[in-house]
Amino acid sequence: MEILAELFSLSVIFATLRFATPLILGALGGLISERSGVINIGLEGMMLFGAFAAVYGSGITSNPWMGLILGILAGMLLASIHALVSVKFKADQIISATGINIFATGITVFLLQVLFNTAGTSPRVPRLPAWQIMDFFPFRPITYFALILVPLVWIFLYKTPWGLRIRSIGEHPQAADTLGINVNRWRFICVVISGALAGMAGTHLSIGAGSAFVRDMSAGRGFIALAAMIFGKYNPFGALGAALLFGYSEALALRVDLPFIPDELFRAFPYVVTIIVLAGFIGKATPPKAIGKPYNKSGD
Amino acid sequence: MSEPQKDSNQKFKKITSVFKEWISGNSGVKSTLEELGFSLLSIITAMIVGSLFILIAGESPITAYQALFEGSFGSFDYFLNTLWRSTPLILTGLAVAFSFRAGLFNIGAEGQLIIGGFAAAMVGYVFTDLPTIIHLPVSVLAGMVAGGLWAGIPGLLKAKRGVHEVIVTIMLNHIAISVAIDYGINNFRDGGRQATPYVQETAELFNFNQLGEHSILQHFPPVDIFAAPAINLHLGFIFALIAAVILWYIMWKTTLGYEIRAVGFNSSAAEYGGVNVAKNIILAMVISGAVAGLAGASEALGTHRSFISGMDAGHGFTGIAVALLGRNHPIGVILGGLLFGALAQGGLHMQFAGVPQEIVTIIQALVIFFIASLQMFKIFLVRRKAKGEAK
Amino acid sequence: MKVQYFLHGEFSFSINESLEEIVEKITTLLEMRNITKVFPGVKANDNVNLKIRKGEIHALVGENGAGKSTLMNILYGLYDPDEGDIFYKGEKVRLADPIKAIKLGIGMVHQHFMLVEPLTVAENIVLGNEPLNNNIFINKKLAVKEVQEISDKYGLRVDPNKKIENTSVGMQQRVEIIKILYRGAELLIFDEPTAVLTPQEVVELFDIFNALRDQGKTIIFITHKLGEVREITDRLTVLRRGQTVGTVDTESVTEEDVARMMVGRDVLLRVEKNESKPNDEVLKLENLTTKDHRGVPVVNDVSLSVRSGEIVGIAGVEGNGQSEVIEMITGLQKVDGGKIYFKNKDITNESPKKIKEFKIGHIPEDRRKRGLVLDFDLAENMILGYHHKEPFSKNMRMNYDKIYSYADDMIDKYDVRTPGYHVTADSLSGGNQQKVIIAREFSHEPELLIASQPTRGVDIGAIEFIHQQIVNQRNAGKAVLVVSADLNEVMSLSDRIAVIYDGEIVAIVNSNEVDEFELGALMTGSTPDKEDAK
Amino acid sequence: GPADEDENGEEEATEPEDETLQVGIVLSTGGLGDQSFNDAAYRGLEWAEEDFDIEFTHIEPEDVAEDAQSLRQFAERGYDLIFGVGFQMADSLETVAQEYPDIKFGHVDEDFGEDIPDNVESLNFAEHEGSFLAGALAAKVSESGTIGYVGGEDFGLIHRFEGGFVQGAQYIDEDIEIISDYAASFEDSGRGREIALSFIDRGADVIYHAAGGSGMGVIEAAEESGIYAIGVDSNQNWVAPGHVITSMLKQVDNAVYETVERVIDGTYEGGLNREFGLEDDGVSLSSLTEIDVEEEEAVELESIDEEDLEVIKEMKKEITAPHKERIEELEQKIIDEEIEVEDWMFLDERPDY
Ligand SMILES: Nc1ncnc2c1ncn2[C@@H]1O[C@H](COP(=O)(O)OP(=O)(O)OP(=O)(O)O)[C@@H](O)[C@H]1O
Ligand SMILES: Nc1ncnc2c1ncn2[C@@H]1O[C@H](COP(=O)(O)OP(=O)(O)OP(=O)(O)O)[C@@H](O)[C@H]1O
Ligand SMILES: [Mg+2]
Ligand SMILES: [Mg+2]
Repeated sequence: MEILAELFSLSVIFATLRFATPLILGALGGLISERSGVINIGLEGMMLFGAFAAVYGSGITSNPWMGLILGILAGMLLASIHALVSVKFKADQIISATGINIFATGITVFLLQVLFNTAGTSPRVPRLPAWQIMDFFPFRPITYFALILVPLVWIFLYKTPWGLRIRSIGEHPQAADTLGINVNRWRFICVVISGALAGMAGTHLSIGAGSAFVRDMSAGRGFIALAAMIFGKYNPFGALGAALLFGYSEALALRVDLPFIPDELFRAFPYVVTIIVLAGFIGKATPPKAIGKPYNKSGD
Repeated sequence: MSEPQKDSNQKFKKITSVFKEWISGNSGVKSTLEELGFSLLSIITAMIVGSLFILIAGESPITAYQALFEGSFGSFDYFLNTLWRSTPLILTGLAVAFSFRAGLFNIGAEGQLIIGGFAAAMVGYVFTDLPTIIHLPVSVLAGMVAGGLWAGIPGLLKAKRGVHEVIVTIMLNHIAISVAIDYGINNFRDGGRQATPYVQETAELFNFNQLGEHSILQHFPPVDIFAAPAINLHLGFIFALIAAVILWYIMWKTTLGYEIRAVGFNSSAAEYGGVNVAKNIILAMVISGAVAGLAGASEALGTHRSFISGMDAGHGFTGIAVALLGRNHPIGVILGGLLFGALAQGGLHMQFAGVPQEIVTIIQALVIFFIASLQMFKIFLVRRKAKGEAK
Repeated sequence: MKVQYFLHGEFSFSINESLEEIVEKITTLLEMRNITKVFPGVKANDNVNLKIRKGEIHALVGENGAGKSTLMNILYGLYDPDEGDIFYKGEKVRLADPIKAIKLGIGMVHQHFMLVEPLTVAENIVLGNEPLNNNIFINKKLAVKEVQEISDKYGLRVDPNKKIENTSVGMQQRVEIIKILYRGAELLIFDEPTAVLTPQEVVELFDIFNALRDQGKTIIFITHKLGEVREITDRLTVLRRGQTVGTVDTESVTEEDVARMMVGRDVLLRVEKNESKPNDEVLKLENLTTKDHRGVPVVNDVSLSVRSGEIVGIAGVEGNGQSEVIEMITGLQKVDGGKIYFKNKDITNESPKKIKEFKIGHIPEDRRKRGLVLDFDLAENMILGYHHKEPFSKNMRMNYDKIYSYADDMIDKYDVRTPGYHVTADSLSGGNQQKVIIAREFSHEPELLIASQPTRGVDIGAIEFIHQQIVNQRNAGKAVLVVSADLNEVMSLSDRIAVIYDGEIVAIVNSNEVDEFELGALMTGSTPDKEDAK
Repeated sequence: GPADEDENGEEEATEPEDETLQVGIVLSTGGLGDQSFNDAAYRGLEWAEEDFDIEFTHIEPEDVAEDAQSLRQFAERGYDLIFGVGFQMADSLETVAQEYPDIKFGHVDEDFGEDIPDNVESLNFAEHEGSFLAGALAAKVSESGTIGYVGGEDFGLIHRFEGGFVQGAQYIDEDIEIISDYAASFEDSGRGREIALSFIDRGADVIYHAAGGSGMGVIEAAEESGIYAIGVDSNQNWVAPGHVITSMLKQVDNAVYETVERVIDGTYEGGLNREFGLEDDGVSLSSLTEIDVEEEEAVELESIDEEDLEVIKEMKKEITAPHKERIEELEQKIIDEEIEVEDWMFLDERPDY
C-alpha cells in the first residue's frame, strides 16, 4: 500500500519533471531538426557544451541568466557546425553528429583546463533561481520553459507557415524547393534551433538544477532525448509523454525497492520498458521520409 | 597453379578490383589516389586547426605534433603500439560499416563491445582446466556470440516489428552497462579492482613480446625486436585483420553479402529478387554485433586480461567515425582505425610535451568534420573536370 | 521605336525588321536561346533553341534522356544553364530559382509529383504562399476557400481537406495544376503528365488543357505518346540527344514523321503479331482474394487462366487491384483466399524465391522500387533473383567473372545504352533501366512471363523493342500476362483482355473484339449490368 | 625497452637534469579536478616542489589501456620517482616497477600485499575508519533519524566508505535509518542530486557522499533542501557554506609529499605497504570547531567570501562543535583498537541495514 502511495506521490511527480526537463528540451530540439530532414544524434554533445558554456557565462558575469544565454548560444554554435558540415557541405549527417559528440567531450574538458585550471569539476557558479509558483511548484525556470515549449513547438509545427514548410522539407524537399522554399536554409535554421534547445537542456543540468560543470555530465541524456523523440513519434506531445515516462521510471527507481530485481539491473528498467513498448504495442514511429539525405538542388 | 603468369594476373585483377569497389565511382586507381589525397588533406587541415587549440593551451604546435608523430611512429615499439591501439577501433569500425552496408545503423557497437568483453572475460576466468587450444577460442567465441546476440535483438525487432534499430541499440547500450558493469562486475569481482577477475592464462591473447619466449621462434634472430615489455600488441590485431578480410569476402564475394547489400540499398527490390529480407537484416546485425563483441573479447583477453570498467572507452562511437572515414569498406576501415589508433598512441607523448590530451579528441572530431566537408570540395573539382571534358 | 503591346509588355523594334519578324516577336511568349547544360559526363542540353507562342499548347518530344526535363527544369529555375539566354515576354531574364520563375508566371507540373504525402491537398497547394491570420498562423479556411475557387473556375475537382496519401493519381495531378494556377501561372509546363493516367483521366486532362488555353494560358506538354501530341497540341518541338531537331506545326506532320525525327530512323508504331496458338493452361487463378491492413478486400474472388502461347492482358484503372494480383502470383503479397496453380501445381503463398525457381519471370510495375537496386551496378542488377544460382554463384560463392561476361552479353543483346556493366543502374535513363530488367527476366526463359507496365515512361524506340520481345516470348510458346495502364498497349499486345474493376474481374474479352472506348467504359465500372446492380 | 632508453632520452626536450629530482605522476582516469585523490596527490607534489629541488610532470591517461604505457614512458625518460594513482593502476605499476628496478615508485590506493616489489612504496588509507567518524557524526546531527550515503561507481573501494559510515552511524544509534545508493558514475552530478533528493523525500537530513563529481549534486541538493551533507577526500566544507558539516579527509597530499621527502632524504624504503589511518592523520574529519586552512584558502581564491566563512563558523559552532568530544572519543577508541571497524572493500555480500 505504501508503495502504491509512493507511486503517485508528489515527490515522485516532481522528481519526474526534474528528470524529464532536459529530455523534453532535447527531444523537442531533435524533433525540429529531424522534422526538417536532418538527423541530430549530436544532441548529446550540444547539451554538454551548453552545460559548460552556461557555467562559464554565469561564472564570469555572476549572472545566471547570462549563463543561460551563453549556454543556448553554445548549443547553437555546435549546431551550426553540424549544419555547416551536413547541410551545406552535404556530409553524412550521422558522421557529422558523431563528430559533434566527440568534439564536445574534448572541448569542454580542454576549456575546463584552460579557463578553470581543472579537468574535472568546475567551481560553483550562481545558478538560476527557483521559481516557486503558487507556493507549490518548486521548479527551476528551465523546467517551466520546457513545459511551455511543448505546445509552442506544436503550434509552430502545425499552425504556422514555417512549420508547414519544415514538415514538407523533411518529407519531400524537392516539392518544397519547386515552390521556392529554400530547403537548405530552413534545414540550417532548424538544426540551429535544435542546438539552442539542447544548449538550454545542458544549461539546466549545469546551472538550472545544479551549480557547476562536471566533465561528461550530460551522461547520455542527449541519446535518451532522442529516444523520447522517436518514442513520441516525432510529435511534441508524444515526446513530452515519452520524456515523462522515462523520468517517472527513473524517479521511481530511486524511491521504490522492487523485489526480485537486483538494484543494479533495475536501473536499466526504463530502457527495457522502452524496448518492450516499442516492440509490442506502439508499433512504428515513421521518421520523415527525406531524413538523413542531404538535399542537392539541381545536381549541384 | 600450373600457369603462374595467369595466376598473378588474376591476383592483380583482384587487387585492383578491391580498389575499384572501394571507390563508388568505379573509376579506378587514379581516383583511389585522389581519395587518399583528400583524406590526407583533411587530416592536415584538421591538424592546422587543431594547432590553434594547442596555441590556446600555450604550447607550440610544432613540438606537439612532433611528439604525436614520434609517439605513434617514432620507433618500432611505438608503431606496434599504434597497431595495438587501433585494434578495437578497426573492429568496431568494421562492425558499424557492415551494418551500414545492410542499410542499418548500429549505434550499439559500444554495448555489444561491453557485453562481448564481459562474456569473453567470464568464460576466460570460469574454466580453469582447459588447454589453451580450446580455452582461448571458446572465450573469444563467447565474446562474439554474446555481442552477436546482443545485436540480434535490434535486428530481430527491426525485421519482425519494424522497430527503428537506432533507438533499440541506444537503449541496449545503457542496458549493457547495467548488466555487465553495474551488475556483472559487482557480482563476480574479487578484490578491489572494478573488474572481473583476471582470466586464466589459457585464455589470454598472445602478446607479441612473448614471441621470443616461444620454443621454436626464439631461434630466429628477428624475433628479438619484439622482446620489449613495452609492446602491448597482441593477437587481437591479427583477429582484426582476419575479420576485415572475412567481412570483405562475405560482403563482396558471397551470395550472403550480395543479399545483405541488396537489402541495404533497396529492400523492396531485394524481396522481389527472392531475398529473405528479415533473415538478412537479423544476420547483418548479428554479424556486426559479433565483430563488435570480438572487439570486446580482444580488449578483455588481450589488453586487460579481464573485463574492466572503462574498457569500452567510447570505442563503439569512435567506430562509427572510423567506419565512415573508411567509406564502409574494410580497407578504408583499417586505414581509418590506424589513423585514430595513431592519434591515441601519439596523444600520450603529446601530453609529455605539455599539451592537454583533449587535443587528441578535438583533432579526431576535426578530422571527421574536414573529411566530411572536403567531400564537397572534391565534388566541386569533379564537376569542373566533367564540364571541361564535356566541352 | 517602342511599342506597348497589349498582350505582354514592351517590345522594341528596329525600323528595318520585316513584318514577319515583328509578328514573330510579338506572338512569342518565351524564347530559350542556345541553352547548354552539362552534367558530369553528359551534355544534357547542347545549344537548344525553343520558342513558345502565347496561348498555344506546345509539345516537347524526344527519346528518354533527350534532355526535355532538363530544359524545362532550367526554364523553371531549378537548374542554372551553363550557357544560353532566356527571353520571356521579350525581355531577357535570369531564372535563378523557382521563385523567380513563379513571379514571372511560369509554373511546372513535374514528371514525378512534387507533393508532400502526409499534408492535405490545400496545404500542398498553399505551401510557400500561405494565407495568414494575424501574420503568424496559417489561415486554413481561406486556403481551402481559395483552392475551391480555382478548382471551380477550371473544373479541377479536388478535395482540399484530404491528405495526399489518400488521393488518386488523377487528383494528385489536378492538385499539381491548381498549385501552379494558385501562383498565377501564365505558362504551364507539364512533364509527362499522362504517363500515370487512365484514358478517362487523359480525356479529363485534355479538357483542362483546353479550358486553360481558353483562359489565355500557354502550355508546354512533354509526352512520349504521339497520339496525344496529335490530339491536343498546336505545335511541337523535337529534341534528340540534347539538341533541337526542329519545331513544326502538329497538323503538318504525321506520327511517323515525328517518330523519325525523334529517333533518326523509321519506327514501327504498331505491334506486329500473328494469330495466337494457345496450348496448355500454365497459370490458373481460382477465387483469389486479399485484404488490406483494415481487412477490406482489395482483390476479390479473381479467377483467370493463362495458357502457353498467348498473351493475356489485364486492363484497369490503377489502384483497382491489378498490382495486388500480380504480387500475389509472384509471392510478394499474402493470399488471403483462393488458390494459384502453376502448371497444375499449387503455388499459393510460396516465397518469391520458390516462385522464381518455377520459371516465372516478372517485370515489376515500379522499376525503381522493385525492379532494380539503383545503387548496384548493372551486372549485379542483371542477376537479381538469380544470384544464388549457377553459374553466378556456387555454394554461396559469387562468380563475378561469369557475372560480368553475362552482363556484357545482355547489354549487347538487349541494346542497353550504357558505358558498361560497371555503372550503377541509377545513372541509366528510364528506358534503359527497363531494358536491364527485361534482359534479366527474359534470359532465364520463363514458362510464364508477368509484365507489369512494361513500357511506362519509356520512349518509342525502346517501346518497340520491348513489345517485340514480349511477342517473341509468346511466339516461342510461353504464357504471358501483361498489366498496363496504357490501353493502347494492352490492346495491341494482348490476345485476350481481362478487365479489372474494384478488385474484381468484370469482363474477359478477345482483344480483336473490343475497341478502346468499350474497354475504357468497362474499366471505369460503367457496364450496363453494374449500373443496374446499383 | 630499457635497452633503447638512452636513445629516446637524448632526443627529449624534457631530458631530466642530474641534480633535480624528476618526479612523474600518472593520474587515474577522471584525472585532475576530481576533488579527490588525483587532486590531492597532485597537491602533494606541488608542496614538494616548493620545498625541495624537484620537478614533476603529470599524465592523464585517456583510457585504462594507457596506464602501463604512461608509467613506462616516465621510466624510459629516466624519471627518478614515479607515482601511480588509483587501484585500477596497481597491476600496471607492479609490472613496470619490476621492469625498472632502479627507479623508485609510489602508489596510491592499493595494498600490494607481501609480493610488493622492492622499489615500490604503496600508500593506503583507512577510509572506513574516517567514514566511521562521518557516520557517527551524521547520526549525532540527524534529527529525523534518517541519514543517507551516495556512492559513485559501485565497487570495492567505495564500499569501504559505505561500510565505515554505516558502522559509525549504527554505533551511535542502532535503529538509525540509513539509505544508500550508487550514482553508477563519478561524473553525473544530475543523478547524484536526484539520489540525494530522493533520500530527502524519504526523510534523510544528513547525507554522506563518496561520489566524486556526482557528489557535487549531493551537496547542491543538501544546500537547496536545507539539510546537511558530508564531503569526502578533500575539504569540501566551503563548497556549500553552512551545509557541509564536515569532510572525511584523505590526506593523500601529505602521504605523497612525505614519500618525496623520504627519497630526498635517502630514507625511502621500497617494498612497503604503508597504511595511513586515524592515528597518523592519514584520514580524519575536517575540524568540527575551527576554520580549516582550506576554508581560508577558499576565501583567498575568492571561491567564497568572508560572509560565507562566517556561515561556516556559525555552522560549526551550532551543529558540529557539540559533538566534538564524542567523536574524538570514538577516534581514540578506534586508534586503541577498542572499536574494530570492518572493511567492506572485499565483502562479497554487504550486510543489510
Ligand atoms: N541531375 C542530373 N545529373 C546528372 N545527369 C543528369 C541529371 N539530370 C539529367 N541528367 C542526364 O541528362 C540527360 C538528359 O536528361 P533529361 O532528364 O533531360 O531527359 P528527358 O528527355 O527528360 O528524358 P525522359 O524522357 O526519360 O524523361 C540524360 O542523359 C540524363 O542522364
Ligand atoms: N544525379 C544524377 N546523376 C546521374 N543521372 C541522373 C541523376 N539524376 C537523374 N539522372 C538521370 O536523369 C534521367 C532523367 O531522370 P528522370 O527523373 O526524368 O527519369 P526518367 O529517365 O524519365 O525515368 P522515369 O520516367 O522512368 O522515372 C534519368 O536517366 C536519371 O537516371
Ligand atoms: Mg524527363
Ligand atoms: Mg521519363
